[in-house]
Amino acid sequence: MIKLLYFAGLREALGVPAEALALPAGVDTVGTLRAHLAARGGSWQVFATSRSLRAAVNQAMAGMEAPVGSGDEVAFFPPVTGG
Amino acid sequence: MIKLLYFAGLREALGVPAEALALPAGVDTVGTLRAHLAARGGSWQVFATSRSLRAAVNQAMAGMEAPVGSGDEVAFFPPVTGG
Amino acid sequence: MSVSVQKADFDVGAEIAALSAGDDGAGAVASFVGLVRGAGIDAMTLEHYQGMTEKSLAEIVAEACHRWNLRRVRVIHRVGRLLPGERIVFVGVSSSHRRDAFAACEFVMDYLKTRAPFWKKEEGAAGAKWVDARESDDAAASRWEPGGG
Amino acid sequence: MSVSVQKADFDVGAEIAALSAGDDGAGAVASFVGLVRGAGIDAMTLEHYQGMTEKSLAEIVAEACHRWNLRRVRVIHRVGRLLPGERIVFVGVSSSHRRDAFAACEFVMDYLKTRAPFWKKEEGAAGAKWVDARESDDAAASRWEPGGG
Repeated sequence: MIKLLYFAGLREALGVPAEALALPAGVDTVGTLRAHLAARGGSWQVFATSRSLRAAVNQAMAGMEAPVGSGDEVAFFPPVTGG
Repeated sequence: MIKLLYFAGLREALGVPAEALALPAGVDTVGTLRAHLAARGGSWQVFATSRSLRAAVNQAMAGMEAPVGSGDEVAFFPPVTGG
Repeated sequence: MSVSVQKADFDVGAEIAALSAGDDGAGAVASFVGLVRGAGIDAMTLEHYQGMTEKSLAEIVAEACHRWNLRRVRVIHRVGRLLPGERIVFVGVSSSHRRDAFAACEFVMDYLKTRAPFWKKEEGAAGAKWVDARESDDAAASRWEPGGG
Repeated sequence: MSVSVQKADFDVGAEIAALSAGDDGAGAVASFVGLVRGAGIDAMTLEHYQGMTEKSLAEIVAEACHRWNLRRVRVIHRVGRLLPGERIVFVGVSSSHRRDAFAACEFVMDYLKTRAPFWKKEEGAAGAKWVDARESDDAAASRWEPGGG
């Protein structure tokens, strides 16, 4: 299981702030996780189409190749705009 | 007549904060005024020897060639160290 | 080296005083306050990623302490709903000399703007809208990278 | 665009608040506080050239307003005898965006250090001594000249 978090405009578009997910076979990186989520269709296709979406694994910014494994906390969000 | 002002270490070295001076013939720039003051001898020789001494004419920084005339306020001082 | 993420406002004068209190080696305190601008908006709501936000701010501060000779650093970032004119963020840095304090303060703001997980949503006459990230913020942050700027 | 030369201390929080009060276009306030450092000194006395000091500070502020897009600028410089830890100088700048505020604030400090007629005398165990001008201050100021830095 991993913990998934969505923030800001992405959270609103998906209509869900968080979920627990059993990692399917073959999903072991941020990139493969994105493809898995995009395959849900509808508003989830943003995971395939957005070029600006950012990811963090265990609260550290992570690229597409970053490994994802059981127990991890994975977050997706738009570019940050604080300050 | 001009008004002469001295500040900080220069004021202490000369022992005088200010004076009124009737401009002698030939004294018409900061440079010639410095030479005139240096000619007083003693601690006034600093006007000939110091390379760091700064001058202001009518409260604006002024170089050696800046004109000095009757009614002007001329100040000499070390490099500034505020802030 | 203290970081806070909070709903409450903060006391700028007290924060700046605390950066040099009891430290007579602190000759310079540079600080920054970011405010909600009123241009066409009625309010702004700041969302954040609790946990990661504090962690990323602490990392930014640690990086600043690594790059410059600093004495104390303080970062406060508010979350929740704020009105025009309200304070959003405070960054304060004390050091022996001003150059380090200025550079570190601006560095922390530039990195915060591009690396700390906060998101702004503006409410205006036309409804609510998430603020887009600005390319100028990426450019500002990249000035501090090797070969940047 | 207000400049003060005074013996009295000042209220940093109030000065910073005043830089954006009633101005909802001010999104950024950068500020600097300079303090008396205690390294081997018991006290510091600041002498100034009354009249020229205010004039030169006003010119520096005007130059900053010419170079950057600023909303308000405040400069306060104390004179007289100050103890370690006491505030000497405040520079605060408000603008729409942080880049202008940071740059202008540092510029005003760099120019103030090399162009405003103040002189510091330190009192220590070995007596009183006028502070020498620092080459690093000239270098800092020259960064802002064409071809400088």
